[in-house]
Amino acid sequence: MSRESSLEERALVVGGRPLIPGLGEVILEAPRLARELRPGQFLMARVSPWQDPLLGRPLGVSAVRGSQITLMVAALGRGSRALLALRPGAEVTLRGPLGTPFPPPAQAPLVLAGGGFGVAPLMYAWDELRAGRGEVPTVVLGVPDGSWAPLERLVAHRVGKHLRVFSDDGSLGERGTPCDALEGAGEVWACGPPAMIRAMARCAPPEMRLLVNLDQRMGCGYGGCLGCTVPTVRGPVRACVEGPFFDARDVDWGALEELEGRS
Amino acid sequence: MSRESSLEERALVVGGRPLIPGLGEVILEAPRLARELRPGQFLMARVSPWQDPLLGRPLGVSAVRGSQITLMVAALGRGSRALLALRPGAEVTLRGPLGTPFPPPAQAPLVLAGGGFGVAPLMYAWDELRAGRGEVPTVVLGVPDGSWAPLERLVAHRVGKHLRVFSDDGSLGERGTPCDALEGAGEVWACGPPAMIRAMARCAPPEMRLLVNLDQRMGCGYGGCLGCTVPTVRGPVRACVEGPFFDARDVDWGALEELEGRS
Amino acid sequence: MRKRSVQTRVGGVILDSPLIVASGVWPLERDLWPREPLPFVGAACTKGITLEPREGNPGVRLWETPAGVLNSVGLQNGGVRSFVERDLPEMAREGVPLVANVAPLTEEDFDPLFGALEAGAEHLAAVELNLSCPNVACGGAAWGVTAKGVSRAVALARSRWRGPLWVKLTPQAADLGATARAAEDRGADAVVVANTWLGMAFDVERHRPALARVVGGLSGPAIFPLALRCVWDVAGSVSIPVVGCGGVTTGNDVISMLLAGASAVEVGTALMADLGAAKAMMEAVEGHLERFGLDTISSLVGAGRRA
Amino acid sequence: MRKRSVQTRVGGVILDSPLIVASGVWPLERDLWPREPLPFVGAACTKGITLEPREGNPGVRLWETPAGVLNSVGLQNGGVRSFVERDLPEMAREGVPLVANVAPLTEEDFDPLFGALEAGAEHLAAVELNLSCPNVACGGAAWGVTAKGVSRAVALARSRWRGPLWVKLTPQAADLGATARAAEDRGADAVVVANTWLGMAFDVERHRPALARVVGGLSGPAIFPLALRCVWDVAGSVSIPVVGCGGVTTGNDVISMLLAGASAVEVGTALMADLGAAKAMMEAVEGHLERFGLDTISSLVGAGRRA
Ligand SMILES: Cc1cc2nc3c(=O)[nH]c(=O)nc-3n(C[C@H](O)[C@H](O)[C@H](O)COP(=O)(O)OP(=O)(O)OC[C@H]3O[C@@H](n4cnc5c(N)ncnc54)[C@H](O)[C@@H]3O)c2cc1C
Ligand SMILES: Cc1cc2nc3c(=O)[nH]c(=O)nc-3n(C[C@H](O)[C@H](O)[C@H](O)COP(=O)(O)OP(=O)(O)OC[C@H]3O[C@@H](n4cnc5c(N)ncnc54)[C@H](O)[C@@H]3O)c2cc1C
Ligand SMILES: Cc1cc2nc3c(=O)[nH]c(=O)nc-3n(C[C@H](O)[C@H](O)[C@H](O)COP(=O)(O)O)c2cc1C
Ligand SMILES: Cc1cc2nc3c(=O)[nH]c(=O)nc-3n(C[C@H](O)[C@H](O)[C@H](O)COP(=O)(O)O)c2cc1C
Ligand code: FES
Ligand code: FES
Repeated sequence: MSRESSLEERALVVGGRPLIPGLGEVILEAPRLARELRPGQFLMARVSPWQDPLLGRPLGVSAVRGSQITLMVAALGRGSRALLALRPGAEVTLRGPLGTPFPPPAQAPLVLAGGGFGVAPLMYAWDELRAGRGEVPTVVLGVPDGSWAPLERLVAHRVGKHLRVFSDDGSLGERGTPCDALEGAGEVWACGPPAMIRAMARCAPPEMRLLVNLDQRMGCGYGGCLGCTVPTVRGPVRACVEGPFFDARDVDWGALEELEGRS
Repeated sequence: MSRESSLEERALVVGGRPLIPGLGEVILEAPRLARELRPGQFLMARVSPWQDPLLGRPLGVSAVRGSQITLMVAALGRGSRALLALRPGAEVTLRGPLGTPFPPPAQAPLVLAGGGFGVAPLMYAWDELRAGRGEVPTVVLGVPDGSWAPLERLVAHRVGKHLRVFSDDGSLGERGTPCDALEGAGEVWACGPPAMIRAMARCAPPEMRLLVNLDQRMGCGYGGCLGCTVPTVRGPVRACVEGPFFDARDVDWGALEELEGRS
Repeated sequence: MRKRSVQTRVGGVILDSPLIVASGVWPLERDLWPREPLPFVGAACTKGITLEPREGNPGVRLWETPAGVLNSVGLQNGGVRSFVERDLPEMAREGVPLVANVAPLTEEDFDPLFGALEAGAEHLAAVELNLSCPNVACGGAAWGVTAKGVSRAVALARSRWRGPLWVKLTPQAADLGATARAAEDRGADAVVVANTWLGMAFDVERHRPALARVVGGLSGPAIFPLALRCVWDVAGSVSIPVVGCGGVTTGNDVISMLLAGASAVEVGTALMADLGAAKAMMEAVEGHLERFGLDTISSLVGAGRRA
Repeated sequence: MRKRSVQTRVGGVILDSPLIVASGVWPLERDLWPREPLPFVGAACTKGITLEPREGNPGVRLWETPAGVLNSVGLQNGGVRSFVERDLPEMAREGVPLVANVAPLTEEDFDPLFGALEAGAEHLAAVELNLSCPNVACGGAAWGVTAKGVSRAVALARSRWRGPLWVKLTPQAADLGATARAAEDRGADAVVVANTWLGMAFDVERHRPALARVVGGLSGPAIFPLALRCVWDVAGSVSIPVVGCGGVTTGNDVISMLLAGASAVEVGTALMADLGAAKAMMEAVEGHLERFGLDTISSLVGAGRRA
């Protein structure tokens, strides 16, 4: 049982590359995590050996290959920038696997809808779904514009013809957003920025099973600090244990909007 | 005037190597500092881009070659260990030049007496003295035992026949301490750990000019915080501005002993 | 571990290690407990338990600061009954001594809160009375800010709980020594010094305070020097054992707290950040004992106070 | 620099930048001033000046802590006469507005201290009254810990100094809002909130407190969340300008202090650690104004208080 084993692993940076300005991949040698992770779960990376920045940064996993895991990291602040600056040979402490894996798909056909680098954990899910069962889900990638082409190429390289791309201004793929790909889907797993997630929840028909990521600032990642809760119809629930993916029907969207400061 | 120019310089690690366990060299590309530094001065290196460790670490300079400066760093704590772990390409912020350069030697013959890695700033002084005037000072290196041979070889490589080596147990060079080399010297510049410095001050004859390093924890390095004062017969004086080398006759040795917690 | 050299004693409780998991960073569900720290801790405090279930605070609950964390979790918990019936028996199976951190919000809470705890007493090594929680009767100020509030709360708790009673003080007290003495006078078996420090942060992108309640509690290495000074002061003011708490992160921090007079330390944020911290701290403490030729950590307790 | 957009006004003084060099990190000798920060600061506070020369504290004076520094420098200075005659005229040549940080140790100090300062008044933009210094008459407690002490000190200073008077409060006050109001009532032109926080450290190799006086003042990024909360509280308690001080290190810190209600900030430890910090902070502040389409920083002052 993974819960009985250790939660922290020293990992070695073995590769990585920039994708577009402010976004890159980092490849880590982390045998235990590579073995134990399941799609939908995440990890936390502690970037400084000192006391600042203090906390680990929660990150999804975009691929697991043998004993190596790949992260797709956006340069948002100090921690993510430091992670992207690491060169092969550097060590990072990883905590994981954290969170609840994706459940088995229930209502075919399944669509995986990623907004920007939110596509990362969905690619990992796609790999495993394809390997595990016959049905191959469609991947939908939504991006602002053509400057994201390198990400599109990376995803296309992984999922081939199963990819549909939308851009806000039509300069890459079709003009539109991942919402435009909901039609005909029985079930959708969506991962992206809050605005996209809210839009998906708004346009998803009630009978569709829609799983969405609700990213929160995290302290412990293992359910101890109650710092990462999201409002659900059953009250506040931990994103790090019960999430990070939630059934959209369980989310208290009004309270979430307030939490995200857009009220 | 160096005071009118900037005090901080981004430097690039260009090389380095371990000498003995816990001691190594770091070579930095730092054109401005390389130009402005004078023997006896020091610099401060800030190792973390974050807020912890917060302060720069004061360090002597063991060589200046063109636009490059060499540090000799002992792994004492977090900052020094981090500095030794840097690989070529890494950036460090250096503050300097700090402190008062060695005065011109006044009473020949001059002996430079280094205890362990305290020999570092004296090697730099030796280079400049040899280049600048005819008289070549003797370098005295004191170490605990033969495990310090790699340091001895490094110094010998620089100063050749002008080196005398003492070890506490006689397993390297002569048995003894740098004190045993005072005889016949007109002037001595000594740099080493507090115990050695105190011993030198005790055994130096009163007519000898003895300059000693008095290392203190430092905050600013530029004379602002008064955190680094050492007790002198004229009251507390800043190690970072009036020092780091002091005429032994000016030092209030009793008060210093208390400061160093050995009272 | 389980070495005699690192055993300590806090207000009636013998601990196999001076490290105690501080309240608020450990899951109530035992199946979520990370394994790494367990061999190195002497006890674990639960998340703050209130009489009734509470949803906690809305909005962002955590905000990282330099070497610290601001939190505004707000006592989210399922209430004392669910704790005693559902969580506690399961937690007790782990064998780690458990300390129930309890937060009475009114004077009327004490009776039913401790009454319900009584049913789980067999599983509890001690109760830790959290005096940083808002005391509704005092207009929302914490019990712990005045000696009077502390006297009242400790007297109420003492009359209802026979077992070891630790009182967790708040550094927001106008006179911390006085609140510690008040706790001792009313029968506390130990004081925990202290809790988080009031701080705040702005979300500059929104031009608004980051936390919905504006202020939050600052924890983590940043506050260690402040907490150590509080322990130094309180250890000079009371004769019951003192447990140091606030920013303890390294072996040197543990040793410093002991030297200042603490008999044990609580560790919260350091574990959130690094589960390996407990092992690293205890290895450093044992190394220190060895280097100084000391048999037990008890010879360190208060040793830094003697000139 | 010297842009109107970043000008601010503090108690009768117009500053070209909201950054003020805090007392205690800048040399009194102008020839030692590092050049990097100067284009970016609106004023510089001197090291604390006392009536008579003082040698300061013995022993280790600085101790690094996580994201912070403990100091126990103890007001080493050459006395007010040497300051006014020797240092001040030279410092004034730089063109940076100067604020004299003064530390009266007894009631009797005020008269001669301000009398001597009068001679240098032409070079001083303001006087900053340091109320964290030990007040010998109060058994060594700082003036600033009680509203009464603050009233007395500010009244004494006000009666002797006509120019802008800033009062630097201590966070050790039992009720900071009350001390701020006391300063306002007695005629202070601005309050500086606040000074260092009492902390301590052990030298574990010696088993002794690291600082000879046991406690020292904690500064640096570690305390920023605590200082910000103090500014938030005080800005709600007084109507004179507030200067934020404590751990200000980044552009976001400056913006946060302004949002909380500060009209300017003092920066000490951040400059000790990184002379480039002043430039980085002001570039970030200007970038923020631009991004939010704001003309001047005055539109940020207190903006975070409006719901
Ligand atoms: C379950 C989960 C999975 C994630 N997966 C990925 C991923 O695969 N790739 C990736 O690049 N990012 C991912 N994130 C977001 C990532 O955790 C944050 O970008 C990161 O913590 C920012 O750290 P920083 O030090 O760079 O930024 P900071 O300096 O801490 O902050 C910079 C910015 O990041 C925002 N931020 C800080 N913490 C969080 C957080 N926990 N969640 C959201 N925003 C935050 C702040 O609002 C701020 O604007 C994930 C977050 C969660 C919760
Ligand atoms: C003018 C000057 C020149 C120096 N030159 C050199 C040099 O060329 N090479 C070199 O290796 N070291 C030199 N030092 C000492 C060096 O500054 C310290 O070893 C370093 O600051 C320790 O930092 P740290 O982060 O590794 O240790 P920390 O984690 O900060 O502390 C670890 C240990 O170092 C000691 N220490 C911390 N700061 C100082 C300090 N400022 N002075 C002395 N001891 C300290 C502590 O007592 C402790 O035992 C010099 C110091 C001064 C003042
Ligand atoms: C997320 C979080 C939740 C906390 N919840 C509680 C609590 O419920 N009861 C309590 O007494 N202390 C609580 N605390 C305070 C800690 O127990 C501890 O006193 C404080 O964080 C200082 O220690 P540290 O720096 O080691 O974390 C909490 C702290 C954090 C960070
Ligand atoms: C080394 C040092 C010396 C100081 N000396 C004084 C002083 O003489 N007078 C004073 O009012 N404050 C003094 N302070 C306090 C600072 O001015 C400032 O209030 C405090 O350090 C918090 O700000 P910071 O975190 O930006 O440093 C000193 C601080 C340090 C670090
Ligand atoms: S991050 Fe601590 S409970 Fe989720
Ligand atoms: S280190 Fe600041 S005065 Fe010397």
